[in-house]
Amino acid sequence: MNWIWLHKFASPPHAYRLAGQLTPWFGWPAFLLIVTGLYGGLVLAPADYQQGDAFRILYVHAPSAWMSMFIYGTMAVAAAIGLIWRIKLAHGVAAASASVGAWFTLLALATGSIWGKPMWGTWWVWDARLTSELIQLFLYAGLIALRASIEDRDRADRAAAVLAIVGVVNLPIIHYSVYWWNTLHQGATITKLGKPSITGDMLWPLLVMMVGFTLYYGAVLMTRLRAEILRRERDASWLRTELAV
Amino acid sequence: MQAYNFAGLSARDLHVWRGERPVLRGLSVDAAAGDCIHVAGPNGSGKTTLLRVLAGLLTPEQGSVHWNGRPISADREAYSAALSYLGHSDGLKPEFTARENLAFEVGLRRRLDAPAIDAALACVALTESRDQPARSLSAGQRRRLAMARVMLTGVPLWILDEPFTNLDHAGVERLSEVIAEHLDAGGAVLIAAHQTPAIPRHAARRLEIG
Amino acid sequence: MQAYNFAGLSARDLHVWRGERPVLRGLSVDAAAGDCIHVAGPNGSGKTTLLRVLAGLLTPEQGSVHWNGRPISADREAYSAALSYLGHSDGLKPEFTARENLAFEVGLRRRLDAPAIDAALACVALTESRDQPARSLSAGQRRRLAMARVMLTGVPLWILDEPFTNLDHAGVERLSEVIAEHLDAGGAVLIAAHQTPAIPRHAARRLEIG
Amino acid sequence: MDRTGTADAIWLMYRRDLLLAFRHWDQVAQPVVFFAMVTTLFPLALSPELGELRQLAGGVLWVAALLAALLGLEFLFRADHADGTLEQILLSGQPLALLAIAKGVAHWTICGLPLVLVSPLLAIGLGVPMEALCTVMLSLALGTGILSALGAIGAALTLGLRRGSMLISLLVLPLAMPALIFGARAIDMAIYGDVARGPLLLLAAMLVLALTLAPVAVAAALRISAE
Amino acid sequence: MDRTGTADAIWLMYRRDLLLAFRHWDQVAQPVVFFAMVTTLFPLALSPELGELRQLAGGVLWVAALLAALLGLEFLFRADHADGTLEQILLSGQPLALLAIAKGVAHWTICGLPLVLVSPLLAIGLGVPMEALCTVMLSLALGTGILSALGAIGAALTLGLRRGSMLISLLVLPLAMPALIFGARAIDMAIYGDVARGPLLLLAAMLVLALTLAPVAVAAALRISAE
Ligand code: HEM
Ligand SMILES: Nc1ncnc2c1ncn2[C@@H]1O[C@H](COP(=O)(O)OP(=O)(O)OP(=O)(O)O)[C@@H](O)[C@H]1O
Ligand SMILES: Nc1ncnc2c1ncn2[C@@H]1O[C@H](COP(=O)(O)OP(=O)(O)OP(=O)(O)O)[C@@H](O)[C@H]1O
Ligand SMILES: [Mg+2]
Ligand SMILES: [Mg+2]
Repeated sequence: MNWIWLHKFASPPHAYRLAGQLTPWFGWPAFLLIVTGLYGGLVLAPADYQQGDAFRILYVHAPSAWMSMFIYGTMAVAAAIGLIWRIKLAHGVAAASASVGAWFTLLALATGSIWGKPMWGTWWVWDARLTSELIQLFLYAGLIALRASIEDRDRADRAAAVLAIVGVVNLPIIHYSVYWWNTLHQGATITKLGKPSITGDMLWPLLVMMVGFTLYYGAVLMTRLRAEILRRERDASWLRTELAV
Repeated sequence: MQAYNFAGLSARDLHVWRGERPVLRGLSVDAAAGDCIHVAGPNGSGKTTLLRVLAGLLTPEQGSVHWNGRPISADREAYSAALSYLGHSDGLKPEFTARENLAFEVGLRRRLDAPAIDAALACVALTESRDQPARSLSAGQRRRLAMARVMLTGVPLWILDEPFTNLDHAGVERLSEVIAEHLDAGGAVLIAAHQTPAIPRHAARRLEIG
Repeated sequence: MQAYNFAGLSARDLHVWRGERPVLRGLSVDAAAGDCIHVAGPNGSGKTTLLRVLAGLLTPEQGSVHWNGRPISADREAYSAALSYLGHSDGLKPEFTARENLAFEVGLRRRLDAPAIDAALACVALTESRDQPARSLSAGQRRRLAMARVMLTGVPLWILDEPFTNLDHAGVERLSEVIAEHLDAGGAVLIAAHQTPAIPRHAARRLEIG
Repeated sequence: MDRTGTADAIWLMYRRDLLLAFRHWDQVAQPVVFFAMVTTLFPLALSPELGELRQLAGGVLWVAALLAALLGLEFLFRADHADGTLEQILLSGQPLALLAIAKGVAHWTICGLPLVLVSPLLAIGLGVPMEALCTVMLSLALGTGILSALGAIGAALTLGLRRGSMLISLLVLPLAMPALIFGARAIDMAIYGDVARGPLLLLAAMLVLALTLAPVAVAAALRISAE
Repeated sequence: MDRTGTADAIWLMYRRDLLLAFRHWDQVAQPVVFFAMVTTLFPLALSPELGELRQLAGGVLWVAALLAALLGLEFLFRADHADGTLEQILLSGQPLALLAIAKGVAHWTICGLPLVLVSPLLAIGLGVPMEALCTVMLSLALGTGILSALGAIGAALTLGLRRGSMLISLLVLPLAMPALIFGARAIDMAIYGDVARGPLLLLAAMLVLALTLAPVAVAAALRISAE
């Protein structure tokens, strides 16, 4: 049943217009939220009692780290839909997500290690969460590399889809094993120190930032989608009428 | 000679894109028992593409391929088991001898014994180089070996992409005769070729594309 | 059209063994300016082997190949620079486009500019797929591209192993015409083929082996 | 004419790949030699300041095995793809997932098993005590199995692409890291005399999971790559 | 019609190989990512303590770089061999040894140089102090150069064999051992604050030697493999 609805929704002309209409509805709120979030985080929120202002990078770090996982999930689901019901649009979503996700992961890593310098006195420690974030970056890298290595777009889509699904099955295993590994060598203590005990007026900018980032992702997705549709529907008749306007 | 019974192959309104450009747009084919279809067309017109779609190696953007009335996607295994495909590449293991190549590749599909293999090799005149690794066979000898594989599978539907390439006169005649016998037995054959194949006792139906 | 001047190719009493068995035993060939030699013989008779020996890719157990009176082993580079070889395999980079394939492979031998390349591509009717990676070209299109490479090198001696494979009628005629022009210009051509090539204005001398 | 039973087909495919491998018997030795080299290489590169190797044994053995197994992977399907026999296999009318298992197992027999068999020697070379050797072998046996399964997916996906081996590593290494962690850990525990049941059980669980999921993924990937 | 000058031919060959590599930008990134992954494997397999890792840093970095460089090697000639372009190159009438150099240098630009450039990041990850970073880069620069030269020989010899990548490793690794030892040593010394002139000079000497001998050997090997 539901996939009939899916097909209808995913009919290129419909999706193209919808994406076009939605873009601003994602874009502007994302912009506003991120601005307020940053303002709240960098200016309004009180300095952390033990970390001083260093902790403020959390407002970029945590949301991007969170996005890195959220996007991988979305991508895997989209890939599965595309693979099973042969809906190219879903592949479009997956394709668009991969690079965005990779960038957020990179951002989490970068901000994290910038944070680590004052906190732990070194740019990098093999803390469980950091390590699993790093492995996640590798997963993204693999996906992007695979996609880019295959010329035929259709094949690239489906190959990447298989990989994304395999990856999402493994993700929990990876996270679990890394934590287990880290707690074995009492390295975990590191993360204990310096985690700010988040109070209310520290928390709301964080949440605002998270919502902002998510919306931003939505906006990017929509624009990337339209590009994908344009590329895939090349000489479709509806496009000619659509673009003639 | 065994007689096959099958309703036949029918492809409806196939659309296939390769890269940025449409190769097949709305093409239809039908092949019943005893049919020999000659797929003709200039270089790059889409013969190989069509044959690969019919063999189920390539899924068309649009359109459907039916075997005995059922879409081939419904039961890939059953369909594959009913056809034998010979592409531009011979599909031989360079390290294996002629005999081993047949033993393994045909063995996957049906039980067969050494005599059957040697008979097939004799039929394509490869008897004296049957224990030579395929790597060291000449282009034409390799093509003959690939053809022997098709013969041995004993399936109703043959899909041959330029099977006469690299064959000498004797080879061409031998192959035509083999195809004729397959048709006599009630099999169906699709042949992509630039010259009209001269099949004894049978007239090839010409399918012009591009 | 440039005129070549060269004394010619002459191979004396070639003996070549492949594996356990002799393929060429005491064979001799001579090719002077304007000669078109058709190497004929059944599958596995040794055509490819002979051509590879003449191209200097294979060293015979016995016998010698002379170019302009000097043994080719004396100065490999000079000899290689004077010949162009087309084997069973097309020798194209799958990931390079048609244009790039020519630019690099021919570029190694002589200076040439984009117009020259496009002209050659137009000559083999590949103009509209000239920016397509060779991998995605059809079998015949690949053969045409390989042929364009031979044309562009502008060397006196062409050694072609079944150049007409996979070509459609138009392609065969085009190629024959190209060969004819090369002969007019005083070049020499050796062709291995199963059908006698119909070269306009020139009679191919038949060399039967095996 | 009677069709070949699925069981026979699987067995045939297995024999075929083994035969192909032994045609170049030297190649069968390669993963082992590579394994041995990396293991011996590593101590050479270490600074003399370091205490005894023993603490590193687990990690070194596993990293070496991981890489040795990875290098072999590319050849799981590539040759078949290049010479067109893969198409014939796809069209053989046998269930592809099962044939994939056959090929995977064959690959393990060629690349994985030998590693397991020589590992005790190298382990001793790294100063691993006798009583830990069977844990070493067990953890590597499970690990190489997981690798062959995961690797098969990578190999099938990267079929016919340039730089296959490199790309495969990129796809497979992240997925294989859990196995690495537990495997190396199991050896460490054994070296320090504890019972390594926990990690080993986890490895076994991963292997089961991989064996159930991989064939389907591989079959799908092969169909995609053959287009 | 004027023949291409040797210099032009070399330059063209160099550009050709670069273009082939950059045809997919990601493939240039692959050795780097592989390098990064292998480096991550060790902490996972050994221990997350930076203190302990620091002692291993030199060895780990070098082994990882060695393997990354090796993996790329296979593609130096194999693709050309497979699609028949190698024959065309042999017949191009240009001095083969020089073309070989061009290909070797191109390979280093693609596989070696990026490793050198990212090595500081990974070194930091392994707890290498800032002031040792330039030694790290220098030793790896020399090392990857040596590897490309040695590797080219291996690649040419193993041309057309299945399992090329693995066989190459087996041929090249022993030859590369000295480089590995001195390179890793240099890094260790730098980590402990000494000046690493000695090992570095030795590395430089090895590089010069390799660069003079390799091209001839490669040319010979290529002719053999092409028959
Ligand atoms: C390369 C360095 C780092 C990486 C890759 C990293 C990774 C992550 C990840 C994946 C998350 C999301 C966790 C979740 O959503 O449950 C996160 C959140 C967080 N990280 Fe980091 N981190 C790094 C460095 C740091 C440092 C140095 C600190 C502070 C000393 C820190 C403190 C936090 C906090 C407070 C959060 C949000 C609250 C929470 O989820 O616990 N991180 N980081
Ligand atoms: N390495 C080898 N070992 C044994 N026999 C070989 C080897 N290489 C080639 N041969 C044999 O040498 C003979 C000549 O091969 P060649 O390719 O020259 O034939 P050909 O005339 O080109 O045939 P075709 O018309 O099919 O291309 C063949 O019979 C082949 O089986
Ligand atoms: N991946 C691709 N990208 C772009 N074009 C492609 C791709 N694959 C095939 N083509 C084009 O599809 C067309 C059909 O190719 P196909 O091999 O079916 O032709 P063909 O009829 O078999 O030609 P030939 O007679 O030479 O074998 C060709 O023009 C080819 O250039
Ligand atoms: Mg074709
Ligand atoms: Mg021949």
